[in-house]
Amino acid sequence: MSGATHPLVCRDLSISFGGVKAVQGVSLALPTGKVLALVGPNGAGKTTLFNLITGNLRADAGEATLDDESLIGLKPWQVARRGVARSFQDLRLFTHMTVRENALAATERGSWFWQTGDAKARAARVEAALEATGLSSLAESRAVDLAYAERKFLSMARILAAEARIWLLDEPASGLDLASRIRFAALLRAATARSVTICLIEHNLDVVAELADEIAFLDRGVVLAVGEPQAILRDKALAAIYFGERVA
Amino acid sequence: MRLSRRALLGSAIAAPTLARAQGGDPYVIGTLFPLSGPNAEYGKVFTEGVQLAMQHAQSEGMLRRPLRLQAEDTQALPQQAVVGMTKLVNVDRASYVMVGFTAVSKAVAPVGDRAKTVMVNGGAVGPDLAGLSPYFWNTIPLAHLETREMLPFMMRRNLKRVALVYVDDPLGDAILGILRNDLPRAGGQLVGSFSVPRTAQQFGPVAARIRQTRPDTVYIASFGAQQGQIIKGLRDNGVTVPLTSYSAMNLESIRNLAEAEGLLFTSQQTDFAAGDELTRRYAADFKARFGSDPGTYNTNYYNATRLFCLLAQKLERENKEVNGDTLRAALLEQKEFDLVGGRASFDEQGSMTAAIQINEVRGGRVNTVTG
Amino acid sequence: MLFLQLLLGGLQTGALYALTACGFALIFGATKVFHFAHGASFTLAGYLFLLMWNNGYPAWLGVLAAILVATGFGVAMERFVYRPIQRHEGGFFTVFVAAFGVSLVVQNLVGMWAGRGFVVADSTLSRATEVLPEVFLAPVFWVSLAVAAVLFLALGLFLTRHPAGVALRALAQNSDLIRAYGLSSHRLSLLAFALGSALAAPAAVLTAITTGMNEAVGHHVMLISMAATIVGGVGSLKGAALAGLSLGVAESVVLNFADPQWAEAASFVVLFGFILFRPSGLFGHAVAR
Amino acid sequence: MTAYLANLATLAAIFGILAATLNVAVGYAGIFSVAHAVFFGLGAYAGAQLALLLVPDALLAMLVAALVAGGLSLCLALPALRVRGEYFVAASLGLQMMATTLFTEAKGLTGGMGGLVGIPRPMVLGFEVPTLALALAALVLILLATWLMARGSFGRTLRAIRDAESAAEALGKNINAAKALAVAFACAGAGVAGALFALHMSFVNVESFTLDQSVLVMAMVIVGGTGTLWGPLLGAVLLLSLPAGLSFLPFIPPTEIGAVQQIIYGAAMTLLMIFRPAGLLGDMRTGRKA
Repeated sequence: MSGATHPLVCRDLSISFGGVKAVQGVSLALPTGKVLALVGPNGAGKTTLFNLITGNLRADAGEATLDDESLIGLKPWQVARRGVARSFQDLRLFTHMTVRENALAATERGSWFWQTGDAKARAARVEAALEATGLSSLAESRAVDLAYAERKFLSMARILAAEARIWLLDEPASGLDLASRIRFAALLRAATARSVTICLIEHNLDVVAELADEIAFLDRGVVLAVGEPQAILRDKALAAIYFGERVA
Repeated sequence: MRLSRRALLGSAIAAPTLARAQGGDPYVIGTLFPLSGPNAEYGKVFTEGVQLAMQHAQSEGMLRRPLRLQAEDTQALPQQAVVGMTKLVNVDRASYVMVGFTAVSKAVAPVGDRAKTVMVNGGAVGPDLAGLSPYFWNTIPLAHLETREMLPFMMRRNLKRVALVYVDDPLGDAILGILRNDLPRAGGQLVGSFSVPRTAQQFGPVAARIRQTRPDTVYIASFGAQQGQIIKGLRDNGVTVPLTSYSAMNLESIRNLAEAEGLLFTSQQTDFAAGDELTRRYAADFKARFGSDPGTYNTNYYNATRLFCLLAQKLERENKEVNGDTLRAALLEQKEFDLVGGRASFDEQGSMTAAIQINEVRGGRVNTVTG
Repeated sequence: MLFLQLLLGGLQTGALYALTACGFALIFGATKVFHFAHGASFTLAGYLFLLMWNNGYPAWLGVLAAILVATGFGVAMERFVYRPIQRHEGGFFTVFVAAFGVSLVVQNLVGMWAGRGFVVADSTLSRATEVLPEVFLAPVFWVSLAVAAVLFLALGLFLTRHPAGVALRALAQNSDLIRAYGLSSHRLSLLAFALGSALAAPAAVLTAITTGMNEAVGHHVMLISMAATIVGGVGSLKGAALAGLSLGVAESVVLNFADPQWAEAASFVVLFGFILFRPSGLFGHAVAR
Repeated sequence: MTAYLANLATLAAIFGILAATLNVAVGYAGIFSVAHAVFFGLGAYAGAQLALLLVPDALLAMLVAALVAGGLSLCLALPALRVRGEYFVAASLGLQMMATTLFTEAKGLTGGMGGLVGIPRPMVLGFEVPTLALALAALVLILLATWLMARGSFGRTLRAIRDAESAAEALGKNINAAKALAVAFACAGAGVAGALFALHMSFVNVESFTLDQSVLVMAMVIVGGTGTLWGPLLGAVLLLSLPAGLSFLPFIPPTEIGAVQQIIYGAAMTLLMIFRPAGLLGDMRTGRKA
């Protein structure tokens, strides 16, 4: 489970907050060019797992590697520069900047007064990202003035413009209407076709069934099962946990 | 400009008709005092002296041209002072500017020097104020001279062990130097020195440190609202020995402070009761106009203003223009003037020397002590 | 003995700091308004007390008037300054500048009306006597400690027993929650301002008796209250009170080791150190990123 | 009159630089510092000492002042990287109070309360030049730099950090570096203003570098409008000329002038904030941060 077939691998990742084991011994591997869905009830540790990978939290134990290189101890921006992009459940857009500036900011990584590299190529990437997310006509609107679905797509446009190989998406499709969901699915398909590796957290099982190539089921910080979507979704025991009918 | 000047004249000093009767553009007397902020009490005191001197000059008809007071607020801060000074020099064309406070004086001195405008200090007493510019004069003996005069008195009263509470500015430094060097020679001893920030409010802890040094007297070298707080802080916290200080204590808020009873401080000599005609009239009119006995600062700025009137009168008689150079020449020519408190003499730098007296606060009044 | 004297003196100052700091922390915790004009409440209360005292009114009436004016000022600030600004979605520093402007106005009005310079209520309460060899204590020491203790006890009871007090504490922790329960956060804000400002009044009265007032005194009070709120941990009244007490003690005890010119800086070194190394304060939750 | 206006204009330009550079920290990077006067002071002392001890060359003085202030800006950057919001305000306040004490006590470098006197008039390449020209030139350059920065990628990075720090970091932006750089730029600019101030006034002491001065500069930025190019400059001109203009009012008795001016000044600030909370030039829609 490593190297060429699985660029991002977690091994025995654990963290606890004040005695509560939020994530314990999680091992997962993201297959190249596939969509892995993280499923589980609230508080299962899905977002915490993202935070461990991206360096927002420091694992108590275990490892996360990208192309066999450890990510542990790296700062979030260092992880990002290695090609891992993420979205947030609450989006965290650059609210007072325009749509174009939001995407443009995603292409600029230098912290110095100016950027190195090809400015034209960056601008082209921004236009392509806006085109793909259907935001071209809104390019000069401020993020704060967008409608809900448009904001979600702007969050995706930033990730597109960032040109990452690994996408970690936190509930990217929640609250989208059917038409938007179809556009969203197309966006992911196009990405996986370019060998982008995706991991998404999703509550809507229809969306999961439609998009995921593989499902990992988390509960109380533990991976209970990993496998084909149909197998996991049909598992009665897992369904009981998911819908809150816990067995002691 | 002309219109507003007329309006100003009317409100500040005299009726416009009087102004016209005396004829010509007024001489503008500028003041750069703190009129707001923690040192504003001084601004009020300084201005009263100026106002009374102008009133006397007008009623005596000393000058052919009328006088106008132009007050600028400095908050005792250098930057505001420079703004005010450039306004006085360039907009109001002030003939004579009165300043107070060390930092203000130092900041405006270059401006006045360039414009050849006479600046007179009657309030700040740092030793670094002598010789700032040929146009910078002092009508107050600089404080280190006051402290030196205090030493023999302390020895006579058997106040030999002295503790010093001071604000760490050039004045405080100079007083510290004198107590360190001259006090042992006079037969005393500096048993402790405590520098306090200008903004300090709590003096209980300092009092505890002072008690440890077992002094015979505590010398206070601060100014403004803080002085009262120091006195109260020391008295409340078990410091019972006599307190000594310099002329900055001559404020109403100190006189009225119960804890200040018995405070000893130096100031330049003025005998309001037994003095000459000028001094007696001053004391009487001051009481009539402002409802209280005049203090040192009132007098210093009265004298500073009076000095201008005397110099300008002399120049008018000689049919000379009144400007910085002629004023300076007139000052150096005469050197001795009849001012409130007696005859005052000025040295080459324009600093006034006067006899020092020692005062004591008793029952809300300042009394001169002898011996 | 010097140390003991400094410690006791520091406790007296610290008790007053604790009261104003706690008022500031209460307002900040419940409304998230950084009430920079808190010092102005203090100034107004102190001067009104002085005015009444010097005109021969009984002390209790002066204290009552001081509490009323502080409370009234706090409520007026909430109602006429902070709320309109927040309605316009003004940011943190908009509030800051507005409050700064009000402080300037109050300071100068007080200066015009009450005279500029040092004023103090003359009373024997502040006169210290030697209680132990080399240790001087004034009756006001016991008064300060008692007043602080009684007020903190009362405040504690109010915040834990009275429904409005409980709601205030809840508001400090989660303002959305309160709105969800349909409680009026506006009325709670007013309550927080009234209570917080009232807490400054006893401290102002005691200061007027001991160290005295000048019209710029609010500045210092404000700085100390803010420092104590941060050091104590935002949202924790206990923390603010304890930190206020500690700042008072630190300011005094530092004289055992250093010269007085460093006393004020010492408080701010403590503040700076806390922010760098323990930004959550004594009792706060983690705020570092 | 012209000399008076020139003096005011010079001060306005100097404070314009202060406000414009503080705006880089406040308006773009969201770093609310009330310690700007510390770096103003560092620059002033550095420039003054250079002019007193070596040469009164204005360009060199400004350069040294910028280096000293920018270098020591780490004192401010350190807490800025650790904490945010009110916490940082308190930290900068602590820094300001400590610096005031240090400026008073380090008499060898600063002259303490007595200050440094007799700072020579500024020269450029051996010719004496008016400080107004120097200050205006510096102001134009700094405004130009701010403008270029604001519309370039660095400004975008800062605004991104201000709006959503964690998202900016997740997109690969080294937030600490960007913030430190913004702080260094702002403080170096304050240093330049300080050097100009020292050369203009010929006298500096600690009383020009206190918390009140920091608050005044902050008020200039807020009143003019944070995050705008011209706002801070407008704020500086307004807040400097308001008290100066009030001193022309003829009807105030001399001893009350100060108080009345301060009351008008304070009330104007409060009313402005109530009715234009985003500042005079600020976008009313962008009041509160998300």
